[in-house]
Amino acid sequence: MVSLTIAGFLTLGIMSFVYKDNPVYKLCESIFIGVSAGYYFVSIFYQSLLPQLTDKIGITGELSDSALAYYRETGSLASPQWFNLIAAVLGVMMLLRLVPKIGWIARWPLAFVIGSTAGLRLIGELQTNIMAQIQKSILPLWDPQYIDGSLNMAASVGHSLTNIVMVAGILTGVVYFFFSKEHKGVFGGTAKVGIWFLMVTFGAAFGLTVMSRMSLLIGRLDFLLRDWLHLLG
Amino acid sequence: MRKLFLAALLSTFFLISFSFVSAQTPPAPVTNLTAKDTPSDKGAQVDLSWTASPDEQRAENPVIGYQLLVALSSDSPFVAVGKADAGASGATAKDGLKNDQSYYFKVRAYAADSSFSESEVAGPATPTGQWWNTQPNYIWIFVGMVMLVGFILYNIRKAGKEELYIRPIAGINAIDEGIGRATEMGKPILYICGLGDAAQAATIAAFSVLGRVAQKVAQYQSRLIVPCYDPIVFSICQDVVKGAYLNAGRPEAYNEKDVFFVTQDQFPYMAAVNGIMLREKPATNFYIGQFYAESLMLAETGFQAGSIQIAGTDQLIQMSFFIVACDFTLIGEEMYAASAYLSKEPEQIGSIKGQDWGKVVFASLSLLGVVSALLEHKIGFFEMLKKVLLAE
Amino acid sequence: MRKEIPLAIMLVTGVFMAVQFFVPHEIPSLIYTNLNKTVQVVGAVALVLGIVSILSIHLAKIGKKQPGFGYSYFLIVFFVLMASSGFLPKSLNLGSFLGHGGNEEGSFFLNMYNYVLNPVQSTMFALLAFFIASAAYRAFRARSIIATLLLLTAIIVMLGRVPIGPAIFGDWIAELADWIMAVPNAGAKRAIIVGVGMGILSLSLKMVLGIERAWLGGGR
Amino acid sequence: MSLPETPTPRTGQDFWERLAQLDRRIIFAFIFLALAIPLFFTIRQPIAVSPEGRAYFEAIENLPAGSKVLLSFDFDPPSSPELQPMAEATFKQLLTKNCKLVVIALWPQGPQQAEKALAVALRDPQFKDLKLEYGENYANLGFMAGDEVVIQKMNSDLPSTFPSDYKGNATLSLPIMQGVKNYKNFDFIINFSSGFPGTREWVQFCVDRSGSKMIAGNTAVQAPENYPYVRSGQLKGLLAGMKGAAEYETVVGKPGKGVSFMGAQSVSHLVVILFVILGNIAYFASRRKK
Repeated sequence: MVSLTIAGFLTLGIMSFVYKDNPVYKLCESIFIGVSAGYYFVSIFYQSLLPQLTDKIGITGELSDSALAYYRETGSLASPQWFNLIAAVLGVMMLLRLVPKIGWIARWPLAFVIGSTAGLRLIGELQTNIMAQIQKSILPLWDPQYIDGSLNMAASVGHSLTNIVMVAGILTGVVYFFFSKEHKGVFGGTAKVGIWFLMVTFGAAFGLTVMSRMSLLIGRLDFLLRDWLHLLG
Repeated sequence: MRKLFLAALLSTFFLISFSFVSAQTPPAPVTNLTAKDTPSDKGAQVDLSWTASPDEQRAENPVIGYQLLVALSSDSPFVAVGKADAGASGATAKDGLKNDQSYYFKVRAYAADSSFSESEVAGPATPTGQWWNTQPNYIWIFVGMVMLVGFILYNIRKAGKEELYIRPIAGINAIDEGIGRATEMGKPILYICGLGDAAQAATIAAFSVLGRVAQKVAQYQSRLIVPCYDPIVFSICQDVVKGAYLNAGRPEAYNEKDVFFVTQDQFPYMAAVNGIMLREKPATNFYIGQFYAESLMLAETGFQAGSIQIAGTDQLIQMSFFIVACDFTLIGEEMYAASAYLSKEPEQIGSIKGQDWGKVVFASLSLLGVVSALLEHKIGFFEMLKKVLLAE
Repeated sequence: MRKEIPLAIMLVTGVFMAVQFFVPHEIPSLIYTNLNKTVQVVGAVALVLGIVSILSIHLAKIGKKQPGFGYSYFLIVFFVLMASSGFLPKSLNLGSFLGHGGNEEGSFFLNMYNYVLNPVQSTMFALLAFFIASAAYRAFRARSIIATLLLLTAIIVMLGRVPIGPAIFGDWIAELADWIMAVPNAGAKRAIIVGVGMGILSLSLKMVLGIERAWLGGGR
Repeated sequence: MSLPETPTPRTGQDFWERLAQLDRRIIFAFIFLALAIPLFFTIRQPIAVSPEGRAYFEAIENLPAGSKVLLSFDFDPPSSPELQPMAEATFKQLLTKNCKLVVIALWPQGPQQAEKALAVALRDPQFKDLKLEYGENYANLGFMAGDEVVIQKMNSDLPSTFPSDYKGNATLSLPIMQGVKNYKNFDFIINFSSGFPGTREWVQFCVDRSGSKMIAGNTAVQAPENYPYVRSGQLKGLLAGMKGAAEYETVVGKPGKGVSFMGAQSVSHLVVILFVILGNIAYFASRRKK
């Protein structure tokens, strides 16, 4: 019950922010940041540092994510220890940032982390976004629909129109993002149509999100009014 | 009555004898069994293929499944290494196989009553891991990579020799105006690198825009506040801002405490940034990088604080919030182009040109596809014409 | 040397990660899994640096008695409380309200997470319901063609999503919302995705090749 | 890209100009009331039931009385406004059919969500006389880390995957778990999910491999990705977000949280739209003056 009250007051304290910045919000903010930083400090120790260096999740002794991934990949649990050593050494190099004179050595682990991730994303982007989009963008402008073996005009025109609008959206949008040519004349006009399509996309994304944001506030109100204050049945 | 009894007796006898007989007729074995090392794999797997037993179709006691058997030589005892359902004409044997060891295989066809028959021995097959994936989709991705990387590298080289044209990017002016406004008003600039990690392209773009902003701020002697979400991004931001002050010739003006870490937790981080906005009242806010749900909260609080806001992200949904609530938004690729443009290095300009070539290929492939799909449907097209013209 | 070695490390790891995608053999995939290990360890150490940063800023704030320094006490106290409680032995009992040590079910650490961090997090997130409304009011004005398009699609999609929309206007509004989502929206989205894809590819490439060096600080 | 300039506030404005730059706190107050007031009433609005939602209801309705059902709670508190109403209504429908319920979770905070939903269902007056007992009629086996590997492991040996329940009892000591070895011992599986691991993993690693029958409840964002599974028959039904919960409650004929939440949604959407219209009227009126 006490814990519910604490949660209730914190909820109200944060909500008071929409009225104006005030001491209660400032207090909640400081507690919030302190608790969160402490929480991440502990959890990163138990969930990243310890398990990655020992391959086990700290106290429970369950397999860590990477050990699990390795297990899925190879079916065995053994993971060569010298990888752990490399990780530990790079970790120590990172820590050397705190020493002003040799702080530059921290760029080595940074290069390692950023380089490996960037290499991975290079391929990932190509595979999931560029190549996949090409396949999806090849659409027939005339798409006849057959119902019971005979051509159905209404359905065919509907489907074709859909495809034409889609292809137009793709091509004009690509023109808008083309940087080698100034947006003038026919090219500029096409880019303008591209902007219109982009605006429709942004409007749709905005409209679609309203519902999920309202859901979140409904959830908080439900907590305040039902769980805490018992005003709802 | 007696007739009935006799009939019952007879039918019982027939039923018994029938099932007895069928139990003694095991199904026909699979034929044409072949065993081959699985292509494009990490090894320790062998692909088996066969022609299914014709008795899968028979009404009585059909084949219900297959068992894969393996042995080290064709005459040593075979052990099970997996199974396949009826209807399958192949399977991959992998349980316990080792690389660079020859194996022999047999397939057992099982009938519903557990009777079975074995195929001829296939093999030897030696599983090995391959060093290059030759599956078609991997080849296509490789071709795509070589082409795009080629475009970009070619243009980067070309940019080193001659000047390439890039149309003016509207965001550049907005960025400079934002810095100017802060200087005039004597208020700080707030720079948010987003919630992405340091290797995300959007964050990398944020670093280069930050470098530019910090250098101008150092020249104009205003103040730059950079609260960070990711600890690695925080480390790099410190280096970037410090380096920019050094470049501007004012290393002593760099205040380490203005580039700081908050917490790696979306909403506590937001709580802190909200507080900074309302208390410091920055003249200009930059939001460049990867953003999630917090985008709208940033933009609305910044508006309330009276700041000019310039945003750039590659997150589709968040673009819509930035467009609605910020003064200027760099949409997706515009952000990358702006960051390259700001560096003023010819190589960077060349890379934008390379990207454009990629888009031309994308657009022409898509157009080509449309045309070929149209030709394929030409019969339908003519039918439509006929319908319209002859009013059928 | 301070820049060459990091750039070399970046080239080697970046090219390896890109190429390993095409290599099915198990040795690269083994290295790949273990590279991720290093990424996590370095990230964890970086967090320690971050914590040092935030604590030193608030300690300095208290030291100089800057405005609002009183709140810094709360921040530091709650950080220390939370961080140390996670390392307390499980056997330590702080009473039925606070819970026990350790970081499992019923511990002080998890209670703090459930009753302090969680509600505040959900509430911050929920504030977006207010902000989405005020942003819509402020920006959705039919000032130009593009602003009108933005406003109209947003309203149609909103109406199509809740039951009251079709109840007032008829089912066509829900169908129109679905069509907007499926057709013009999807088309323009693809253009954005392809553009972003090219940008990411080219930036990652420049990064790996050492052309993009903003992250090293200090320009050239 | 930028939208045209927002007019800057000036002194000496007339009514329309002030309306065009309304203090946003007035909007905040209206949104607050638009969401809070409908929670006290059940607003009657026609809720069109999607085929997927109806299939969800019918799948449970067609279960033989006393069936054993496995429910997986794969979400955390932020998604609870969307998923909790459907979980509560599902528990109620299952209990009226006298089903035996075994709850597990692949997300750390799933078990708490399940406890909350169960408590709401058990408080319902219609189950008062049934004397439903923990361990006999329902059980909560808690959370297990390992994502889709857990789903796979349960297919071969469920009790060893969840050796003890949420309260620390040995799983095998619970009467409801007697004779339970794997998915084959359950008549039905229900999954509530808001991401990974979730419905997609359940379909891939449980339904596809064990042939179990399954239905699912998803958040509105996640649902489109799983609709194809309903069409292919791998899922027998699917509820999508708050609207899905409202649809389900409508079919069951017992309006609950979902319907009341949906009422709040409709009112708040209308309020946003009315404000946008008001803003435009004010904008054009103040512009005509100049």
